Amino acid sequence: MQTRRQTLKQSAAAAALVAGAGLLPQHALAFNKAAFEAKSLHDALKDLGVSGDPVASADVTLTAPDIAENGAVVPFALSTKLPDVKALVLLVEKNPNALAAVFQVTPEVEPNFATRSKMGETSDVYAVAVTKDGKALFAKKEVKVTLGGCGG
Amino acid sequence: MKAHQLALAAAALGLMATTVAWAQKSTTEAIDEYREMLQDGNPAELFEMKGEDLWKKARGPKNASLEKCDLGLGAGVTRGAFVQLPRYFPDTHQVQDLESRLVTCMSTLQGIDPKEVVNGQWGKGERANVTALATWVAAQSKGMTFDLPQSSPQERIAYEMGKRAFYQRGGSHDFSCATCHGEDGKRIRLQDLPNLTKNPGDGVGFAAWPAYRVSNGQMWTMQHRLNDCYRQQRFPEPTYGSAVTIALGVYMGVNAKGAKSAVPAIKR
Amino acid sequence: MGDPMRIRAQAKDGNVLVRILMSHEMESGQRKDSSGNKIPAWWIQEVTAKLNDKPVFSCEWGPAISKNPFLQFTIKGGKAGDKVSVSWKDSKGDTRTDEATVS
Amino acid sequence: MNKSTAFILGLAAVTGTALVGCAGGSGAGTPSSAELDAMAQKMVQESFHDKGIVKVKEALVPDETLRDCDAAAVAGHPIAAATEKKLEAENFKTIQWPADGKYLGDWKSGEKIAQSGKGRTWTDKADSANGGNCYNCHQISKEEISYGTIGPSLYHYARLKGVTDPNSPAAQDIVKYTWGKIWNAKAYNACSNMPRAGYKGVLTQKQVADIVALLLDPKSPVNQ
Repeated sequence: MQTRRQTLKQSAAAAALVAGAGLLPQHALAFNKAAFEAKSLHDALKDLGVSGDPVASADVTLTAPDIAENGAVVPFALSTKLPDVKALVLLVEKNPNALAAVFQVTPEVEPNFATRSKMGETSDVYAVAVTKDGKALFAKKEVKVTLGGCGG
Repeated sequence: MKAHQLALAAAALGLMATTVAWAQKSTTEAIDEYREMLQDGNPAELFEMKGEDLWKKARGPKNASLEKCDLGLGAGVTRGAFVQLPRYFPDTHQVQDLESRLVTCMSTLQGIDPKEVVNGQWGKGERANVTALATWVAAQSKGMTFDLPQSSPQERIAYEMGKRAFYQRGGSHDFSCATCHGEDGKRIRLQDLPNLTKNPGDGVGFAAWPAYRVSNGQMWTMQHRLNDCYRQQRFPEPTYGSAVTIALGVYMGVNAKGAKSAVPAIKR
Repeated sequence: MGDPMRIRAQAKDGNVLVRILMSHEMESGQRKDSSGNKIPAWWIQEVTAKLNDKPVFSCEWGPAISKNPFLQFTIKGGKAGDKVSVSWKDSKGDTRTDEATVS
Repeated sequence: MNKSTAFILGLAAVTGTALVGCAGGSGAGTPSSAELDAMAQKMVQESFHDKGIVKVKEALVPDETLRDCDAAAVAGHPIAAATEKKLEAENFKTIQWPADGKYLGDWKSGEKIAQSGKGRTWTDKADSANGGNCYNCHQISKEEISYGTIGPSLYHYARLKGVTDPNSPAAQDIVKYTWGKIWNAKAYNACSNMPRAGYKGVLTQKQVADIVALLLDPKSPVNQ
């Protein structure tokens, strides 16, 4: 198992490598079929042009319920205080495809968005701020999904 | 180190009984929080918009709108009509609820065949139109209190028949409406069950439908709510607008007297 | 082209708070019909918004977004009387645009 | 669909019944309770139609236990003690005891049956396995927090009933009661809300044995 320190070191190195090689996609955040079809959190972020592992940040906020009475509709709000963010991304780790939404942070809007997503089961949910230089900073929260009564 | 872990484990065990009780309470609180988060931005508003449009638009073989429809308070009066339904209508000689009355208006004013609704499917065709219309009409009474008339003998008899239907058990599981909705403070799984033999409070029970169901993204009227209750009761299907659905509406609606209408609500 | 959106745009502290409800199935592609066949995914992929004809917002969605989607964002600047127009495009290429006046 | 009911959009409570006399609101009086009972019966029979595996004829068949108990509930008083005893005795006679003499099955399978609320609705298939619906109304194992409260908690059932070893002779009365209660709850409480799962053919003997094990097996999470 890696320590956080090691992970951080490695991701920084990886970021430097990718950026250095000029591989950072120009329009990584235009509609991105590969990212939305990726199974894992990691692959989805990679397809969005993120290099290295995401890092937890107190400057990213995810508002979500502790328990969702029904996984069909789970309300989320994402916001950030970080500068130079180009997108806020919503990911549900255990959904068949982790990526749920990508909000572009333009100069004309506040970096603060809300929507509702389906959740197949109890899972960690991530709000990820993707910076202009391809770094990912995140907040996460576990949301429990309960089933309804009567078996139907 | 080991001793320390053991002490922690023992402490955890000691706390078990209280944690269980606490976890249960906090589950309920968390679910209340979830419900609260859904209140703003209820997709029922989409159905309200569609219903208002359907009310005002000329439609059907007679190419007429529903603006002359009498929902009990005079032709075209929508505000306040919902909190007094079901009620007796002299023109049809029947006690009618909101949906069955809308079907009557669609038939008489627009020439639309009631069969299209009665034999239709939920969420499709004219039955979906009645749902949207009912959502819009009901929303015109938001915040008003339920006060169903009981002045005519028909309405009083409907109440008594509704009460009997409410308590009548049957099907493979011996369930009636009262099995789940006859007492205060009961739950099925984690769902609170309103006591419908009396006023269960503002915005719950009869005073909450039509409501948007998040589980399937559908708008449900009271007709749809009753239909699915009977399905889960293992009863046969109640016919749309049939006498038993109206009688139950009168029984629950009269019991809900004084409850504030929260319609259209958003529900699990 | 789908049913109309419900758009509420309110001026607040020098900004415009936009709340939108869209009428869409948002079929996940995970569900099966009664005969056991997978129902194909069908969802809104892109939502864009303009303030007085100037593009200000865009987002991309996967089919995980809930049926009859809700969306909220805040436009910097703007005032009562301004026009907010919102467009979506779904995975079948269907589009819809609706407009609201900031109140 | 029954054609004659298809177009009743509303409730003609007065016309079309024996009560035409008071249609004008002349104050001829309200019908008697017995007349209302008969009217409600007729209304219910006419308001439903067959759908899927659920047939009006079977679902709304007259049943003495339900009729007497429901009438008492409508009237708002408990059922008469003598009637209660008689109904309980009749229901008791319907209990089928395990053919192989084994009351306790597999608690793990019992937990699955207790969790399932499936079966016997008009959207279910005739051959689908029926669930016991137990958690809808009862707390059972501690791990499942999504439980109902219509029935009493069954957590620590064995201890509550004073059973340490379900195979001991001392436990036999409780073991039999538990089986019988699941088979036909009305044998022990005539007006119980609980279904008569065995009597109505919802659960099989094996399923009942598995639920008995869930409640009484010392290894079951219920008794931890």
